[in-house]
Amino acid sequence: MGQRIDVNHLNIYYGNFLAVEDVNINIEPNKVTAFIGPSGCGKSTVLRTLDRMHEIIPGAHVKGEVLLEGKNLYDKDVDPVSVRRDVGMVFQRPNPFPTMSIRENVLAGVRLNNRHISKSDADDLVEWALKGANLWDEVKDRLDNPGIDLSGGQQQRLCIARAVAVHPQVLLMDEPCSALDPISTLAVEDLINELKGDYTIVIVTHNMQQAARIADYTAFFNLKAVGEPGHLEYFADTTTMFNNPQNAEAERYISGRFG
Amino acid sequence: MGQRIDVNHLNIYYGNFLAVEDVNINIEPNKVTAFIGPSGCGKSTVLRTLDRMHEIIPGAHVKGEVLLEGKNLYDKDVDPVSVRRDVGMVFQRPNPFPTMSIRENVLAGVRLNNRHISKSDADDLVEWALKGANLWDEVKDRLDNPGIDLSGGQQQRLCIARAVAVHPQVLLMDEPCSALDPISTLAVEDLINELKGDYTIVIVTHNMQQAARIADYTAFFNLKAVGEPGHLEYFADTTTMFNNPQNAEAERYISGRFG
Amino acid sequence: MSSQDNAARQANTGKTGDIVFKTIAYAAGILILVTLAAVFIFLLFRAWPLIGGDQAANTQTVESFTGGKAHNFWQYVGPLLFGTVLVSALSLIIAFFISIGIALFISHYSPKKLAVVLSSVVDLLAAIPSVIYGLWGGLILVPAIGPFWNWVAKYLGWIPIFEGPAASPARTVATVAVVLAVMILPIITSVSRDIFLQTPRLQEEAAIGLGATKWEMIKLAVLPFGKSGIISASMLGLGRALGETMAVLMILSPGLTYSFKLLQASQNQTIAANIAAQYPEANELGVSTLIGTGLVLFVITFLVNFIARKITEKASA
Amino acid sequence: MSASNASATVKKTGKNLPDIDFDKFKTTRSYAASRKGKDRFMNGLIILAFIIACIPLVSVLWATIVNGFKRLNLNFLSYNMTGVVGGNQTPSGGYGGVLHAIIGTLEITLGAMIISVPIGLMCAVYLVEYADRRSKLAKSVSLLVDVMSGIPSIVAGLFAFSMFTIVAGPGTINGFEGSVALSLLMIPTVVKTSEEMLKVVPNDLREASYALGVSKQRTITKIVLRTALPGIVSGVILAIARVIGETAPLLMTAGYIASTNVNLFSGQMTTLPVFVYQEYSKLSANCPPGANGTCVPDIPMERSWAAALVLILIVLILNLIGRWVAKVFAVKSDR
Amino acid sequence: ACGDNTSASSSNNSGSSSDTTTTEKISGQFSGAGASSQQAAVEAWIAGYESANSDAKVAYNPSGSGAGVSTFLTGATAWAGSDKALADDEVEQSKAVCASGTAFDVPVYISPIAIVFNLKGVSDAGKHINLDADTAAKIFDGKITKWNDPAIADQNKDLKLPDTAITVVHRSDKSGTTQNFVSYFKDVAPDAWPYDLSENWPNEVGQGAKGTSGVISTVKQADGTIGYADFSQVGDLGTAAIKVGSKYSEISADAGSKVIADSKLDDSAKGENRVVVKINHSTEAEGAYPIVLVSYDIACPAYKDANTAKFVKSWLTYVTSDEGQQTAASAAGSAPLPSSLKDKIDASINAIQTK
Ligand SMILES: Nc1ncnc2c1ncn2[C@@H]1O[C@H](COP(=O)(O)OP(=O)(O)OP(=O)(O)O)[C@@H](O)[C@H]1O
Ligand SMILES: Nc1ncnc2c1ncn2[C@@H]1O[C@H](COP(=O)(O)OP(=O)(O)OP(=O)(O)O)[C@@H](O)[C@H]1O
Ligand SMILES: [Mg+2]
Ligand SMILES: [Mg+2]
Ligand SMILES: O=P([O-])([O-])[O-]
Repeated sequence: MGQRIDVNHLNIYYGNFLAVEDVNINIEPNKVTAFIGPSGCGKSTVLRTLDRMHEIIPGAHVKGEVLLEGKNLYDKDVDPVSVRRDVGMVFQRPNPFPTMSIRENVLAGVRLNNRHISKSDADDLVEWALKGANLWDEVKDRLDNPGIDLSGGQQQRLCIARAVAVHPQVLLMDEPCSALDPISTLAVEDLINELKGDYTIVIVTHNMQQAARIADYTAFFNLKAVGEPGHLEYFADTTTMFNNPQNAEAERYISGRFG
Repeated sequence: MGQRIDVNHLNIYYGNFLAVEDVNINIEPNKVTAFIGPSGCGKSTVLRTLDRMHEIIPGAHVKGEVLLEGKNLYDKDVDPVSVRRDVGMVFQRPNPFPTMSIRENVLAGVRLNNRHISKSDADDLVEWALKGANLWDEVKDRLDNPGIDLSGGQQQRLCIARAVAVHPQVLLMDEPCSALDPISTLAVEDLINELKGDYTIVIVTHNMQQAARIADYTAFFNLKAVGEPGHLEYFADTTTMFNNPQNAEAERYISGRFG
Repeated sequence: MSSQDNAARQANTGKTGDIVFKTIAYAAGILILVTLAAVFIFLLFRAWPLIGGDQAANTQTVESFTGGKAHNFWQYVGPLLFGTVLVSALSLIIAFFISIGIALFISHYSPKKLAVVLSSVVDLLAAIPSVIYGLWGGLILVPAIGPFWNWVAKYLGWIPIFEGPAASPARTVATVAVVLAVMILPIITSVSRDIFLQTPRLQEEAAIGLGATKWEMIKLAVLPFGKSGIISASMLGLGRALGETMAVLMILSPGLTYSFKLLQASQNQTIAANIAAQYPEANELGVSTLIGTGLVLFVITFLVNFIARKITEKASA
Repeated sequence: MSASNASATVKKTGKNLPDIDFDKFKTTRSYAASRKGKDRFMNGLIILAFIIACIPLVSVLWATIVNGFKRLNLNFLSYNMTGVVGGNQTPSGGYGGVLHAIIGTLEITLGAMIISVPIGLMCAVYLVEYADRRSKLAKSVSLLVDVMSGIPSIVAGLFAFSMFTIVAGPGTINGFEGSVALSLLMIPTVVKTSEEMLKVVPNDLREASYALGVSKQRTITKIVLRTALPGIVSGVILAIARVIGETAPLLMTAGYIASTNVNLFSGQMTTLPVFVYQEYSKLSANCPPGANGTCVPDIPMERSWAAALVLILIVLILNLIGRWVAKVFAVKSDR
Repeated sequence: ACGDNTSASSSNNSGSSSDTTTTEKISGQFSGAGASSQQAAVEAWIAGYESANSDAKVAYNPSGSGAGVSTFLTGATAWAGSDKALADDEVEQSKAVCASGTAFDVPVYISPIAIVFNLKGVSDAGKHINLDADTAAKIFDGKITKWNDPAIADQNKDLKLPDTAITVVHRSDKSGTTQNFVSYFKDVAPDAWPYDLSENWPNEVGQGAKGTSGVISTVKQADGTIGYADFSQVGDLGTAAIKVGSKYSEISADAGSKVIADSKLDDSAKGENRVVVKINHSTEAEGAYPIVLVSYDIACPAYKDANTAKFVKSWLTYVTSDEGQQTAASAAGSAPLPSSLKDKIDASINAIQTK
C-alpha cells in the first residue's frame, strides 16, 4: 500500500539561498498529487526533498518536517538510503545508466541493492516494468543493447520502467513526460493510474491537462517575484483546482491555459 | 524575409543505419511548419539536416537535396557555417554556454558575426532578445550571472533568446517548449507568431495542441516498425491535418490526442 | 507484489559498506598527506647536517662539488635552481601550443579512425622512457639539430638568449629544452585530448548552431570547458620537466651560472640531473648536500603547483 | 539578406521591445572572409602542430627500431647477462640478454601498481565523492597530489632508499624498494586521472542510482567507477607508462645485477631502463687483439638499443591490453 | 635458473688448476659495488670465478666509487671497487663493519687514460698527435684554443693542422678518471695547471659530459673536440702520444703497466695491509705511458661471517692472479698488475682471517 506524506513548515535552502518557503501539504496515500506552477517556483526542489534527493547537492538543506506515515524522514536515525528505496523517483531528463543494457537498466535497482533474483523472476520483472512503461514492444528484441542508444523518449520510458521495477511505496516524478510523445505519454498516464492502487504518486508537470487528467489533488506553487523564494500557493483536489479554484493567483495561472 | 526550403528525396544515415527514408517536403517561407510524430520517428534527425547540424555527429550523412531558396545546402561549394548563420536552431535540451554570463550568452552568436558592437547596441539587443523569450523580467537584474545558474525552463528561454538574437532567416526549433511551463510556452509561442513575419520557422513538437495553435503546416512523421527507418507519412496545412486528415495513420495518431 | 516489497525493505541498506568505504576513502586521502610529510621530513632530516652540522666540512663538500667555485650551500643551489626553472619553462613553452594543437587535432579534426590511431601513438609516446629520450637526444638529436642552432645564432643572435656561437656539439639548454618538450608533449596532449573529447555535445551544437566556424566552436565550447584540464595537463608536464633526470643527464653539458645563453654549452644544470651525476661518487656529507638540493626542488615544485593551483581556482571561479 | 527591414516589423509588439537595427550586427563580407580565413589558418596551425610534433616522435621510434632491431632476437630475450664477457659470444650463440631485466621490470612495476592503484583510486574517490571541496582536508589533499606529481623521480628514489635503510637496515637494496619509489611517482598520476574521470561522470547517474535506494558505496563502485572505468584504466596505463621507464630512482633502490632474480623482496634486481643505461654507459666492449670474428665491440650499445626497443614493446603491449579493456567495457554516453 | 647462460669460460686461459679451487668450496651469494671503471673487468672476473666455483653467485653493481665505499661501510656488500684509495676517516669508519681491524685496499685494475680527439683530416685519417704535458694542460685549461696553435704544431710537424677551434670535452660527474687524469698535469706541468686536485673538473672550459660514454659520444659528434677517457673505450678516435722523457709514448696497456712498475707505494696511507700506489707521473721509463687510472678493491681483514671472509679471500686471490689479470686484459683492455706489486698484494690478501 502507498504511504501518506505530511509536509510541515518545510523551508528549503541552496546554501544560503532560500529556494522554497514554508510548505505545508498533506499527500494522501494511493492518490496522485500533481505539482504545478511557473518555472523556477520550486516544484522540483520540493519534490526532491520528499526522498531526500536534494541532499546530494552540496549545500542544499531543509528546515521543517516531512512525515512518511508519521515518521519524520529528517530524523537523525533515518537512513536516507532506505528512504529512497521506499520512495522512487523519475527525473526530468532521462538518465539511463550508460554502462548497462536495457535489461540491466530495468534491473538496476534490484541488482545494485545486492538482492539476488532468479533469471526467470528477472525476466518477468523486466517484461512487467517495460510493458508498464509502454516500451516493451519497441525493445523486446534488443534487451541486451545499451540503454543509452535509445531515442530521448525511449530513454525516459526506460527510466520509468527502472523506477517502478523496485516497487516503491511512493513514486515521485519530475516532469516525466516532458520528453515523450503523446502516445507514450498516454501509456505512462495509464501506468500511473494503474499504479496508484498500490503507490502514492507525486508528479510535477507543466501540462495542466495532464494534471487534470491524472491527479486527484493538485498543488499550485508560485513565486512572489524573481529572486524571492517559491511557496505553496494553493492546494486542492483537482476538480476544485481546475473548475473552481478558491485562489486568485491559481485561477489566473490556470486560465492562462490553452489547448 | 524568410526563405523557402524544399527537401527532395532525403535519406539520412547514422553510419550504416538508415534513420529516415525518402523525405520530400516543401517548407513555405514566412510560415510555421510543425513536425509531429511518435518518438524515434526521426523528427529531430530531419530537422537537423536543414542546417547541416547532423554533420557534427561522426558518421551521420545524407543523400538527397535540401534546397534553401533553390540552392542546395549540400552542394560542394556551400559552407555549412554560412548555412547555419541563416538557419538558427534551438535544441531539445537547454544548452547555454556555461562559462558565459546571461548577457554574453545572448550576444554569443552576434559576436561571431561582428566583433565591433557598441555597448548600447548590445544592451538593446540583449533586452530585445530576452524580452522576446519572456525572460527579461526574471534576469534583468543579474545579466552578469552565469547562464548556467538558471532553472531548466529559464535556460531554455535563454537559448531561444540567443538563437533569435542573430536574427536568422529560418528558425529551427526542436521541442523548444518541452522544458517550459505554460506561461513561458505561451510567451514563446507568441514570439514564434511574431517572428514568422520575418522568418521561416520549423518546429518539432510533441504537443499537438501547440502544433495546431501555431503551425500553418504540419508534417506527420511515422515509423513502420521499430528498427525500420522513419519517413514522412503525411504533410498538410494544419487545419486539414487536425480536422480532416486524408491519411489513416495520421488520423489514428491525432485522434489519440487529449486535452 | 507486496511480498517483494517486504523483501526490498528488509534488504540491508549497505550502511556498513558505506562506512567502511568512506573510511578507506578518507584514509587514502590522508595517506597522501602522510606520505608527503614523510618525504619532506626525511629530506629535511637527511639535509640537516647542512644546517646543524659542521660548517667547515659543508664548505669543503660544496667546494669539492664545484671545484671551489661555490663556498656554501646557497651559492651551490642557486644556479642549479635557475637552470632547472629555465629548462622546464622553456620546454613547457615549446610543448604547450603544439600539444594543444595535437589534442584538438585528435579530438575535433581528424577522422575517427585516424584519431584512434593517433591517440594510441600519443599514449605510446607518453610512455617512452626518459632514458630512451636520453639516448635519442644525446646520440641522434644533438648532431642533427646543430645546424639549426647555428642558423638561429647567426640570424637571431642579436637576441641575447640566442647569442652565438652555438656550441658544437649542441649539448645545450636549448637542445635539452627541445627534448624535454618532446617528452612532456604526449602527456599534455593526452590529458587535454581526454578533456576535449568530454566537451558536452550540447555545447558544441550550441556554438555550431549559431553559425560558428570550427575554430570558433572550439573557442566557444571546447576551450572554456577544457580550461582547467589544460592547466592541469600543463602542470603534469611541467612537473615531469622539473624532475626529469636521465635525459638532462645524458644530453646537457652542465654549468653553474646564471646565464640565459641557450645556445652555449656549460651554462646551466638542473637539480635533478645534478643529483644523479654527483650521487654515485658522493660521500655521506655530499649526499646530504645533494638531498638539500632535492629539498629545494621539492619546495620549488610545491610553489609552482601552488601558484598554478591558484590560477586554476581563479579561472574556474 | 532580408534583415534590413526586420526592425520595422519586430518592434510593433506590445512588449515594449527596444528598436533594433539588425544591420548593425550584420557581418561584412570581408569579416566573414576573415573568419573563414582564420578558421583555415587555425586548421593549418593545428595540423602543422601535429606534423612538427611527429618529426621528433617518429625519429625516436625510428632510431629505436632501427638500432634495436639488430640484436632483438629470441636469444636476447631468453638469456640474462651472466657469463657475458666483453664483446665475446656466449656458448648459446648470443651476446647476453634481458630476461632478467624484463622480469625485474614487470615485478617492480607490478609491485608499484599494487601499492598505488588502490591508494590513488580511493584518494580520487575521496576527493570527488566524499570530500567537501571547501574543507581544509580536501583542499590540502588535492593540492598535495599536485605537488606530489612534481616530485622528481630521483628524490623518490632517495626517499625509498633511506626508508629501507631505516626499516630494513643500511645498504638494503631490493626490487620492492624500487616499487615503493615508483609508487610515490605513480600515485599522483593515478589520483589525477581518476579524479578527472570521476568528475565527468554525469551527476544524473548518481541521482538515478540514489533514487533507486542504492547506498553511496554501491553507487560509487557500481555506477560511478564502472562508468569511469575505461578512463581510469587508460589513466592507470599512463601512470604505469610514466614509471615503467624510470631509471634514476631504480639505480639507487633496485640496483643492478647480471643474473636473474625473481624475488622482489630480496637481492638486487635489474630493470630494463637501468639495463639500457648501464649498457649505454659501457659504450663499447673490448675485443682482445687475438679475438675471432664473433667478438663485437659495439655490443653494449646494440644491447642498449635492443633493450630500449623491448621496453617500448612492453609499453605497447600494456597499452594494447589497456585499450582492449577500455573497449570491452566501453561506456557509451550521449554527452 | 631460467635461461641463465652457462658461464662462459674466458677463452684463452682455461687453466683449471688455479689456486682458487684448491682448498675449500665457496658457495653462497656475494655482492660488491663501486667503481664503474672496473665494470667490464669485474664482469669477466665474475664469469671466470663462477666457472671455477659453480656454487657461488657474485654480483657487482657499478654504482660509482663513492656509493660503493659508502655501501661497503654499511656492511651491505662484501667488497667495494674504488678508483681511489680509502680516506683516513673511511678507514676509521670501517672498524664498525669489519670484525676486527680496519679495511684495506689493493690495486686490482690498471688502465691507461687516453687523450682522445676528433679532428677532420687527422683523426679520421687514423693519425695521432704528439703532446707534452704542458701543451696538453694548456689545451684542457682553455689556454690553447686552436688546433693549429704553434705549441701543438711544433710537436706535430708532419701533420697539417687546421684552423679549427678546440672544444674540450670533460667529465661532468665526479670521476676517478678525472682525478687521475689531472693529477698527471698537477705533477708534471704544475705551472700550466693551477687547480687543486679533485674528482670534479675544475674549470669552465668546453663541454662536460656524463660518464666515459658521454665523453666519447660527445667527442665523436663534432669536429675539433678533445677529451680523455679510459683506453678501452677509445674506438677509432684519435689518441695523443705523450712526451715521456724525450720521446712520445703511444698509449697501450703495457705502456700503462710500465709506469706502475716504476711507481712507489704511498707510505702515508694509514692502516694495516694497505697497498696504495703513488703513481710516478714523471717517469722516464722507456715506453711508459704516464697517464693511468689505478682502481682498487676494498675489503676487510676479518668478517663477521666466515663464509664471506672465505669468499673475499678467494675472490681477491683470483682477481689479482695472473689468470685474473689476463682475463681483465682481454675483456677490458686493462694493463696487468706489475709483478713488483704482487708480493705486497698477496700478503694483504693472505691476512684475511677465514676462521
Ligand atoms: N542546484 C541549485 N543551486 C542553486 N539554486 C538552485 C539549484 N537548483 C535550483 N535552484 C533555484 O531554486 C529555484 C527553484 O528551482 P526548481 O528547479 O525547483 O524550479 P522548478 O519549479 O522545478 O522549475 P522548472 O519548471 O523550470 O523545472 C530556482 O530559483 C532555481 O534557480
Ligand atoms: N546519434 C545517433 N546515432 C545513431 N542513431 C541515432 C542517433 N540519434 C538518433 N538515432 C536514431 O535515429 C532514429 C530517429 O531519432 P530522432 O532522435 O530523430 O527521433 P525523434 O523523432 O526526434 O524522437 P524524440 O521524439 O524521442 O526526440 C531513432 O531510431 C534513433 O534511435
Ligand atoms: Mg523543475
Ligand atoms: Mg527528437
Ligand atoms: O670510473 P669513473 O666513473 O670514476 O671515471
